[in-house]
Amino acid sequence: MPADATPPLQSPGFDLDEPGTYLYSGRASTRGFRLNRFALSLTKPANREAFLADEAAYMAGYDLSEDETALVRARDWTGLLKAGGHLQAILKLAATLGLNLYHIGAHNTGTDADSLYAMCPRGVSATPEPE
Amino acid sequence: MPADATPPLQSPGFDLDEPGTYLYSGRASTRGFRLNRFALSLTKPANREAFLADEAAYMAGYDLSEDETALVRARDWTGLLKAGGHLQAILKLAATLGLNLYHIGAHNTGTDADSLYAMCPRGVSATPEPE
Amino acid sequence: MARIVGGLGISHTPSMGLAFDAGMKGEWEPAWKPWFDGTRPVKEWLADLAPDHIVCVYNDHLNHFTFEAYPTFAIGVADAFPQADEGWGPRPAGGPPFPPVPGDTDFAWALTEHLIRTESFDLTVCQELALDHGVYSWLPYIADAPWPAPMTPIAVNMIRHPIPTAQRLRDLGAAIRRAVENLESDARVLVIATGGMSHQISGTRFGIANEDLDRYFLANLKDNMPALVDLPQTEWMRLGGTEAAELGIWFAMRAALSDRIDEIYRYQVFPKITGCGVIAFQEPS
Amino acid sequence: MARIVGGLGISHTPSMGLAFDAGMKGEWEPAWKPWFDGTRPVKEWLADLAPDHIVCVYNDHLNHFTFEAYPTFAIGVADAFPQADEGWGPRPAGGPPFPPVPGDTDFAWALTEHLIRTESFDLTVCQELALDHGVYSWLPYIADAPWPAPMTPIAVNMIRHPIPTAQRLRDLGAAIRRAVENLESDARVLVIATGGMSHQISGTRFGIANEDLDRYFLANLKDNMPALVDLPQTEWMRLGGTEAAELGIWFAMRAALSDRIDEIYRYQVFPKITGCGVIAFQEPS
Ligand SMILES: [Fe+3]
Ligand SMILES: [Fe+3]
Repeated sequence: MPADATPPLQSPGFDLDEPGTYLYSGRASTRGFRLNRFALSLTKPANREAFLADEAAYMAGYDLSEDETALVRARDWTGLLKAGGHLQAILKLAATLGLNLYHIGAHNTGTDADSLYAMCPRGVSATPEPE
Repeated sequence: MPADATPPLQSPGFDLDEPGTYLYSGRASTRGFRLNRFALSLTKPANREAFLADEAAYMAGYDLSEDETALVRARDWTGLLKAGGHLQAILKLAATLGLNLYHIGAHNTGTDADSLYAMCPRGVSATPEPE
Repeated sequence: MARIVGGLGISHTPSMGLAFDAGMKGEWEPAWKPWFDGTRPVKEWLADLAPDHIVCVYNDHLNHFTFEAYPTFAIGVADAFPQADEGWGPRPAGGPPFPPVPGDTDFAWALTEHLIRTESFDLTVCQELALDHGVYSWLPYIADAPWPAPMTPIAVNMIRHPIPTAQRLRDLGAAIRRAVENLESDARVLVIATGGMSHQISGTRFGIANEDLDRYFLANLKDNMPALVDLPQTEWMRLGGTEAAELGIWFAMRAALSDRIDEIYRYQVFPKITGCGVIAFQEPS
Repeated sequence: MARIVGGLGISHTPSMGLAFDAGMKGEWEPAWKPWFDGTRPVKEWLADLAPDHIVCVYNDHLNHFTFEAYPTFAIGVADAFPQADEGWGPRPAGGPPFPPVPGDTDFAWALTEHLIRTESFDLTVCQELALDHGVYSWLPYIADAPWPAPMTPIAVNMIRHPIPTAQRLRDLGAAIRRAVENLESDARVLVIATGGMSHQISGTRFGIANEDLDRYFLANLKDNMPALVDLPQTEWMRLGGTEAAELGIWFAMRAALSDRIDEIYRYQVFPKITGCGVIAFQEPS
């Protein structure tokens, strides 16, 4: 479980702060540009096959940093998001590996995919205050 | 000289009608979508080489109609514009063949490129009427 | 004069589509069967309404567009809009895949012309556009293939901030209404808007599910939209999860309708990680 | 607070760039040498002005964007903007090619944020953008590589109708001014707009050259822009050739400036098939 994750059984808070929320900003997409370009290349079946056949060789064609390559190899889903990977891009990497949203979310929340799946929907209640 | 071209020595008119002007509309770009996609592929050096090596084989990869292929083979610049080719796209085809704007313009105006070059600028004068 | 005959707001999410495909094989997930049942009346209503054209405001999820060039608003002008490959191949798995959604380039160019020239919307015009679960997840719930009417899709950036403001989305809807009324045809047009209701799919708030927020949204959309538009987008995200910002897309549908509409149907459920809802409005004939 | 210190309007055309490359080898075409001489004062002025950043409104000519997705307005947010290959390879032929124009992503994101959220411009955001002769043809006339300041390019559709209206381009300029004044930095910003003056490069009107129209435009830009904006775009095209519509881009530059500007310099010439002109304005310090 990542050191900075809150315990998963706690109800989600009403805030937009990390690690609860990674808001995807322009600066994040500048930081993660190459990483996302790599991940989004995996929407093509031939690229998925090539990646699965030889991850290192495939990634070499996408100008990734050593840190980025290491995050992919480690399946460090939380680290990939922090590095500027967009959830929707990183999800293509997960899909290529036969994984899904819950595997990424489980890593974010410090649990495993089956537990997270069982836990959802994580009901909360609040509506806007009338002014 | 195309049958519908006005004599090139006549001064350009102040109108937007064919054959003086081919206004590039949305409908034209729907009509010419495949043709333009083919022509714009030639901004890549490797594609230019492949086209020059074997025009027919290269065009076969771009889903062109027989008429479109024939227009390319005939270097029918005016016909290519009428078929929905955008001047800026067709210009890439000309560039690949070592030709330029004047060759397209000469075909449009019914003259040859050297004559057209010598004729330009084709001075006219008119300013907006004060209301 | 063409006219808008109704509006539909509906949620989307990848699992909605996968659940449909499983359901068609007789394997409904219990969490999803209520959504199927709940959308039956919409399918009937749509068949009765029989619009000539659909304008669909949706959002792409990095499935067609990429960060090389991500549009705030893009309009599709093509004969057909196939499924995007989201990393799992086309649906239903095992095939045959759904046929492409048909387009109507004459309709779409006329709409584009009006939106850019008269309404000052700075559209990116796409002559090739693959649609992701933003459209294909709910589509088979409300219609059978081959799809019943040509569509003009308008894609909205909800992927990265800055996203368009709620007011801009509302203005887009009002502009779509004027654009349709400006058409020379006598087409009867349905406006669809789609965006997930409350949900968040990353961070430790993963799976946040605020059904009361979704209920509040649906209850106020018809007669109290200004209050919904005035709520800062960060409030929607704070209360309902970051992806609840997609609800702003529904303002474009509501604003394309008059104040004389009837609410025909409303339903909501929370199968798993995305609030699912649908609301159907109809103009008086 | 950042501020706009000046504005530059300047023509572009492919042959302008090729003529420069030949000229640098001592082979000036007689038709182009006057343009080189005429732009010397601009180069000096720019060196003295020494802006920290350039916002450049230009138009692409199907060299970066294609009809798959053609934006009405696109903004470049990247560290560098290389030359587009227009079919002849990079310039100068025989190399070494010009270095890429540098960008500043912090500046560009701040501008993007303001233009989308506060000003309702529906920008397509490009994290990869190659610039064609719309920028690289005039750039070496007014500065030496390595280029003196980072640039944020904003591309305008002038390739296919519907193009944005003259009023929308004017509004873009006014919005750019407010966006710059909203920045937290104290950057001194130059706004450049570029578009060919009168020209038409297809049809039997190929080569139409209306120098009087170009003169009229330059004479009225500073103090009489509303009259220029009010003239229908089809009138500019009728009188000056279809590509004269690109002059509308210059409105974005003028509208980004105050009414207290001084006109520093003006020059025009008609080398061959595109009216070439330049006008420089400076804000009081
Ligand atoms: Fe969504
Ligand atoms: Fe131009």
